Amino acid sequence: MPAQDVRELRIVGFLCNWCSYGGADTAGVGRFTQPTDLRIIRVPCSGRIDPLFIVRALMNGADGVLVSGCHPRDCHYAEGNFYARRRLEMLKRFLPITGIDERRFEYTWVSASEGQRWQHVVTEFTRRIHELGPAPSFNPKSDVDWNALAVKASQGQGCPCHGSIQA
Amino acid sequence: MEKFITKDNLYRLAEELAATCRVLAPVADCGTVTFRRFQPGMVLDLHSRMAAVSPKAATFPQTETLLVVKREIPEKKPEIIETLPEGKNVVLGCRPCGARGKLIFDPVYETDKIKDPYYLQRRRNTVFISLACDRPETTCFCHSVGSGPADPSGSDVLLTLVGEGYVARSVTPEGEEIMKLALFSDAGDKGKEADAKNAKAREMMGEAHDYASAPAKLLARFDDMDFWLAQSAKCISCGACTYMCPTCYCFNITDDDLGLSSQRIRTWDNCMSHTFTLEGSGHNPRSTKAHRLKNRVGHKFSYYPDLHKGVIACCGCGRCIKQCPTGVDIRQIVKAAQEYAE
Amino acid sequence: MSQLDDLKTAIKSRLGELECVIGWEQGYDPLHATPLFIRSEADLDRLIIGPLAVHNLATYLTGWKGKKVGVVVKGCDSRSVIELMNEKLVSRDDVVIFGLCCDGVVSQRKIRAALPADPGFVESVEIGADSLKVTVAGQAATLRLADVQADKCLVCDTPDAIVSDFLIGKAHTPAPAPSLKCQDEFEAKSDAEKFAFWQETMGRCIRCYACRNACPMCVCRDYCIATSRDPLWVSQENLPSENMMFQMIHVSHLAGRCTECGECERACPVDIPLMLLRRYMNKQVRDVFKHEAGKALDQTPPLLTFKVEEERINERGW
Amino acid sequence: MRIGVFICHCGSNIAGTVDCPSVAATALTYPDVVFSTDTMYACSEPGQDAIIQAVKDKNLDGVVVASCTPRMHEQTFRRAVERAGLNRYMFEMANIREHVSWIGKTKDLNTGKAAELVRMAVEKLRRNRPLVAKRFETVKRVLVIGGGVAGIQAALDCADGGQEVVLVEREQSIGGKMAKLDKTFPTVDCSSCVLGPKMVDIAQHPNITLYTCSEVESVGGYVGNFQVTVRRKSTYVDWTKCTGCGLCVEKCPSRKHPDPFNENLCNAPSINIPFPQAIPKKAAINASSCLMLTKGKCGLCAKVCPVKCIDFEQKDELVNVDVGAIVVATGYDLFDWHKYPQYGEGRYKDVITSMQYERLLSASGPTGGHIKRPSDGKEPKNVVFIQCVGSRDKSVDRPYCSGFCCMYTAKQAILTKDHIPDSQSYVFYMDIRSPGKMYDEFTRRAMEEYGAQYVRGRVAMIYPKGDKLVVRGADTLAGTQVEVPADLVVLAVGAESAKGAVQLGEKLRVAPDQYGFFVESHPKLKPVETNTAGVFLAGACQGPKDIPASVGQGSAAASKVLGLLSKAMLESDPAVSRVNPARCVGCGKCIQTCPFGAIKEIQDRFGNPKAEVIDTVCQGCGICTVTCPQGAIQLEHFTDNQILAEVNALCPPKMFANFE
Repeated sequence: MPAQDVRELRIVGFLCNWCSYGGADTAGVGRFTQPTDLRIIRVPCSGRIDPLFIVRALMNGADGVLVSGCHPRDCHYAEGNFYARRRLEMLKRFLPITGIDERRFEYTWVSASEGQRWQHVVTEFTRRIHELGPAPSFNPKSDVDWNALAVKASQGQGCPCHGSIQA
Repeated sequence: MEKFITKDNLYRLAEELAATCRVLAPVADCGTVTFRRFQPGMVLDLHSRMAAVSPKAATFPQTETLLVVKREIPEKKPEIIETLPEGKNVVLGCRPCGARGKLIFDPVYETDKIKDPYYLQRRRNTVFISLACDRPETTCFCHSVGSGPADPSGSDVLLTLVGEGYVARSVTPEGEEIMKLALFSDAGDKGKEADAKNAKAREMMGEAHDYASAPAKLLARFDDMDFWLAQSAKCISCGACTYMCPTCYCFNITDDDLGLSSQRIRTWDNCMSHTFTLEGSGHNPRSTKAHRLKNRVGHKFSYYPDLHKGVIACCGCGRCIKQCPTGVDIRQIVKAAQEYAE
Repeated sequence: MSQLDDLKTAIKSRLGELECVIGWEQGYDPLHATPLFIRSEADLDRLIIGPLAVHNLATYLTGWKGKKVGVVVKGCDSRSVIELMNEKLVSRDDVVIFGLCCDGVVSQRKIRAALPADPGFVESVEIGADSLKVTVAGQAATLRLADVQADKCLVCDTPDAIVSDFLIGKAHTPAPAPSLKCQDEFEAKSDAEKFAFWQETMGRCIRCYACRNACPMCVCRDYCIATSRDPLWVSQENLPSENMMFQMIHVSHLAGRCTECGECERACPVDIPLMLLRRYMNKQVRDVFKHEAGKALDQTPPLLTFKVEEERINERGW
Repeated sequence: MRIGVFICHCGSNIAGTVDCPSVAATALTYPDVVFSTDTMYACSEPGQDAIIQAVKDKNLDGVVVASCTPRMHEQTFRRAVERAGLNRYMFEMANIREHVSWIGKTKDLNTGKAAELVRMAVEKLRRNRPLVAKRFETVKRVLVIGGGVAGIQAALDCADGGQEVVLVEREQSIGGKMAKLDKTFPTVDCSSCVLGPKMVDIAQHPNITLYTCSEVESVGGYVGNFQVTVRRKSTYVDWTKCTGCGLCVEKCPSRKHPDPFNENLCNAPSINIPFPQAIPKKAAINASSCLMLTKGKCGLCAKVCPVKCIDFEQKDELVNVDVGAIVVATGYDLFDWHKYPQYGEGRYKDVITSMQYERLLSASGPTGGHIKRPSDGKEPKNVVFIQCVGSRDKSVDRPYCSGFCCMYTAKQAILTKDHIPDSQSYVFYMDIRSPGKMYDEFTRRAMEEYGAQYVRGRVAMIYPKGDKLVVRGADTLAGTQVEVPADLVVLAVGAESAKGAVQLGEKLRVAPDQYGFFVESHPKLKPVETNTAGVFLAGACQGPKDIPASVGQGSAAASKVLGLLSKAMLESDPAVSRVNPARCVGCGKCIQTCPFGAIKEIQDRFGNPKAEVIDTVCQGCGICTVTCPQGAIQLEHFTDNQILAEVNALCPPKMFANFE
C-alpha cells in the first residue's frame, strides 16, 4: 500500500460499536492489512456522532475524517443510523462552501461481518486522503500568512457581497 | 511640537514604523473598517468613517496568552512559561475618542495595590497617532463626556486634516520622537487652519448634554426593575456594544487544557452575557438582560464615576449605538433615568 | 386608509388583551429604525413601517414565553414565527400576529455603498414610493429602493405574512430572482479561494454573538454550547478556527430550521457575510428534503425525523 | 487523577509488530499517568492480579489497558478494576491488536499508532466518572411466542424451572410443523407419538397459560419489565365450555374450504378440530366459509352442541401480560415452489411438496396413511424426489441450505418402500448433506437397503406423458441426460422465515437478517441471545433447524431465561443519557427523536418544562445528545467532552497567539 511508504496523515474515524467497530475487529482477526493512518474513536451508535465532532476534527487540522455505522435498517438502536444518515449527508454537502474539500470527509456503512469491506474502505479512503495531501491549517501558521490575507482584504478582494463597497 | 505631514508621507511613515513595530491602522475590509496590522501595500481607510472596532486591542487584545504549561515527564514538574507581551506598537489613524479609551483603563489596571503587568507593558509600548474628526456622526457624543472631536488626551500625536496633508501636534514625548522623522515638515501657519477646522467640528456637535446628575439618578433607579425591563426590551444581550467599546475593560480568564500542554488565556468578557455573572452553583445574580443592561449603563455612568473622581467610563464614540443590532441607545437610557419623575 | 393606519387600527383593537405589541419606530437617526414595544395607545404614534423597518421581531417572541403579546411581521418574519410554532417554542394562542404585505426592506450596507458619504453623517431622509432621498454630510442623494434592497428581498417568494390574525396591505404576486449573484459568484470560487476568504473574515470576527442573539431560531441563547465550559466545544481564544467553529455550530444547529431572514448578517458589527453559509445550507436542505423552514404550519424539521428509504440520499457504496 | 497504563503483548499477537515497552514508556509522559508497564497477557489471571496490585500499590483511580478489542475483554477488565476497589467505569481500553498489530505491517508505524490510541484512552479516562447501575425488580413471568417443538420445549423447561409461562400460538393448536410429520429421521419413530405427550404436558402444566389462535399485538418496556398485548382471535366457540366432543365437526354441512393442516390435500369442515391430538382440543369456526357467518343461515353446530358453546357474536379479545423475558420460537415456513417454471408451476396435480407427502404417509392424514396420488388416487409405483427446491439457489434469493431436506427425503424414500414394496424411488440431489448422529448411515440405508436411486443433478423440466409425468434432468456423474417416468413427484421444499417474522421483529426490536431469520447476539458465543436484553431465540426462527437442534435451542433459551429471572434484582447499564436541568430549555427535541420513549417531559419547581431520562428504558444510543443544541442531555461515558477530548488528543487544536 503506497499509503504506508510516505509520512502518515491524520485520519480520524468515528465508528459505531455494534457494526463498524466490530467490522474493523473482524478485519483485524482476518489479518486484512490496512494503512495505519486511521485512528478509530468508538461510539455506541452512529446516531451519537455529532457532525460537529467532524467539524472540530477538521478545524483542528485533521486531514481526513471517516465515519461508519450499521447499514440502514440494521441499527442496534433501531433508528440511530437513520438520523445519522441525514446529519452526515447535510455536513458533506455543506463543506464545499467553507472551502474544505468535502472528499476529506466520508461516511459509510459496514457491518460486523464485513471485515473485507472495512479493509477496502480504509485502504481507499486513506489513498484518497494521501492524494489530497495534508489539509491546510485554518489558522494562518505565521504572521506572514496573516498579512497576505489582510492586504488582499484591504484591497477589496475575496468578498463577493461587499466587493462593490470597496470601490 | 507642531509639524505638517503630507498624505503620501503619512503612508510612508506607516511603512517606516512597520519595519520596527507592529502598526495598527484602519482598513476597509469587506464592507467594514477595522484596525489591521499594517503591511506595505495595504490600502488604508482613514477618512470614510470611524472604524467599526475600537483600537483598544492594541493595549488590550481580545485574546492574550498569560502563560503556557508544557509537560515533559510526570516526575519533572510541568514547566510554566509566562508570556509577557513584547515589541512596540503604533496605532495610526484612530479617532481621539478611541485613543482616549485607555484613560478609563489606567486607574483600574494600575493602582497602589494592583499592577497588571500585561496591560502596563502594552500601554507603555504603544503610541497613538490619532486623527481629529472634521464632522460628527449621528451617534457621536464625545463632547458630552468631557472630550471633543480634537481632544488630544490619550493620543501621543494628534493629526488634523488640512488640504493634502495633516497638521501634526505632539502630545507626549513619545509622539515628539516620531515627529522628529524627516517625513514631517514645518507646519507654517497651517496650525491656524487646523484650529479653525477643529473648532468647526466641535461647533457642529452642538450643545453638550449634561451628565452631572447621571450617577445619582441612575443609582436611584437601581431597584426599579420595571424601568430596566422597559429600557432593555429591545436588547438581545449580545456583546456587540461591549466588544466595540474603547472603554470596556472586563476580561475573562480560561484555561485550554490540551493534555500534553495547556495555556491560560485572558479574553474580553461581556457583561451583557448570561455567563458573565454565572456562579459555580448555577445561580446567576444577573439572570435577565434587564439586570445586565442596568449594570452596563450603571457602571459607565454611575459606579465608575463614583470610584474615579466623577470620570464617566465612556468616551462618547457611539459605537455601542451604531453597532447595536437593535439600536439600543445608551444616551436615551441615561437621559430617561435623569429625567425620571419620582 | 394607509397601510400604517390600518395597522394602527388593528393593533388598537387587540392592545387591551396584550402585554405589548412589538413593532418599529425611528431609531437614533432618520436612516435607522429600532424595535418599538407598544404598551399604550400613546405609543402607537411612534409606530412606523416601510423599507427601514428591517428587524425581524420574531426574535423577541421566546423572551415573552407565557405572556400574550402581539407582533408585527413581514412575510419573511412570519416564517420565523411559524417555525417557532412548529417547534413548539411559541404557542399560537400566545401570539397575535399583525401580518404585513411587504414591499421589501433596505440593506444598510448597500445604502452605505451608494451614498456619497458615510451614512453616519446622515441629516435627513425622505421615503418615496420607490426611492429614498438621503441628505448626508450636506450632499443629497436619491437612491432607487430597488438598488438598495436587502438581498433576501431580491429572492423573496413570501412578501406577505403566511400566517396572521390581521393581514395588512395589498397582497403581492412575488417574482423572486432565481438566485443571488453574490451567492453564485462565491460558490463558483475555488476551494482555496473560499477557504482563504473564511480565514480572513473569521480573523475579523470578534465573537460578540450578535449573529446568534439576533437569530429568531437560536433559542439556546444563554446556554449556547459555544460559551459553555461543559460541554466545551470552543476555546475562548479568538482564533479564526474557533470563530469558524462557532459559525459551523450555528449553521448545523439551524440546518432545516433557518428561515433565511438574514438577521445574523444584518446584526454583524463587522459585516461578515454569514448568509453565504445559511443560504448554501438551506439549498442543500431544499435539494435533499424538499423542505423550507417556516413556509407552512405543522412541518417537522428534517433532522428531527427520517425516512427508512431516503429518495435523495444515495447509499454509500464503496 | 492517578492513571495506570498496561500495555499487553498478547504473547506475540501484539508484541510481534508493536514495541510494547516503548509504548509503555511513552504513556508515562501523558497527563495524569503515574504508572505504566507492559505485560504478557493482561487478561490472564496473573495479568489481572498485576493490575489489581498496581491499583493498590500506586493508589490509582483509573486504569487503561491496551490490548485486544473491548468487544472481547472490556467486561473482564471492568470486573478486575472493580475487584481492585475502583468503579468499573474508571477504566478505558485501547484496541492495539485488531486495530493495530494485526493490520499494520510496519513496526514503528504500529508503535506510534498504539501510543496514540493509548493517549486517546487516557484523555477519555480523565473525563470518566464513576457510574452506578440502577437496580430494578423483574416480573417472574415468561412469554413464549410460537408453540412448535422449540417453543414447547422452552415453555416446559421454564415452567418446570418454576416460572410462570404464557405461550402464544398463531394456529388453533400447538405442535407446529412437527405435528404434521408422519415419522422422524433417523429413527423413523412416529412424530406425534414423541410430540404428543409434550403437548399434553403444556395443556396440563399449572405454570403454563396457553393462548392459541393468538398473536402478539404490541411489546413495550424493557428487560425484566416487558408489557405485552396479545390478540386472541375470535373462534366463535366458547372454549371455557367446549369439550372437544367433535359432534359439531361431524354435522357441519359446509366442507368446501381446503384443510391447511392437511396441506390443502383435502377439505375441512367450517367448524373443525385440526387433528385428533390437537392441544387445546377445542373446535373453532372458519369465518370465511361458515354458512352462518357468511350467509347468515345454518347454525347447525349451535343446535347440536351439547354444551351450547357456539357463539357467533364472539369478538377478538386483547389480553395484557407483563413478563420479564421473551422467548421467540416462531419457526419457519415452506418455500413456495411455484416460483419455479420447470416444475409446472402447479399445472400438474401429481407434483406435490414433501410436507403434503408427509400427510399422505400419515395414518391420520386424508388418505388414512395409504399413498394415493392426488390426480386419480392411484397408488404410485415410480416416485421421484427433487431436492433443494428453494435451497442453495441464488436465482430465487435462497442461497442458504435448509439443512434437513436431504434427511427427510431419505426418510420419505424409505417410507415409500415400506408402504409400497414394489415401488421405486428416484432422488435428484445436488449434494447429500447428512452431518449428525446416525444421519449419513440413514441416507446410505435409503440407497443400499431400500434401493432408492440417487441421481446427482438438477431437474430441467417436468412434462406429462399419458397418466405419467416425465422428469427430465441431468445426471452430472454419468454426464448424461436422464428422463424418469414418474407417477408422483415430491419436491423437497426448503425452509424460509415464517410469515410476519419481520413485523414481529420490529415489535421486539430484534433485527431480522436479509432472509427474515432473526439475528443472534453472537453467531458462536451467544446463539440464543439477541441484541435486545431479555429477548431470546429458539428453533428455526433463527435459521433452518431440524428437530433435535430446535429442541436443544428451546432448552438453551429456557436456561437463559431461568438464569435471568433467578436474580432478585436486575441492574441497568448506567451508561445512559442524563439531563442537566440548568441547561435544558425544554424544547422537547430529544423526546421527539428518542427511539425508545425513554425521555419524558417534567416541570421544574418554577413550572418550566424540562426533559428527564427514564434510566431503565434508555438504551444509551446517544441520539438525544446530538439532537440537543444546548448539549443539555449528555450520554454518560460518551459525553461531548469525552469524545472531544479524544478528537483533541488526535488533532491538538492549534495554539496561535494572535495580536489582531
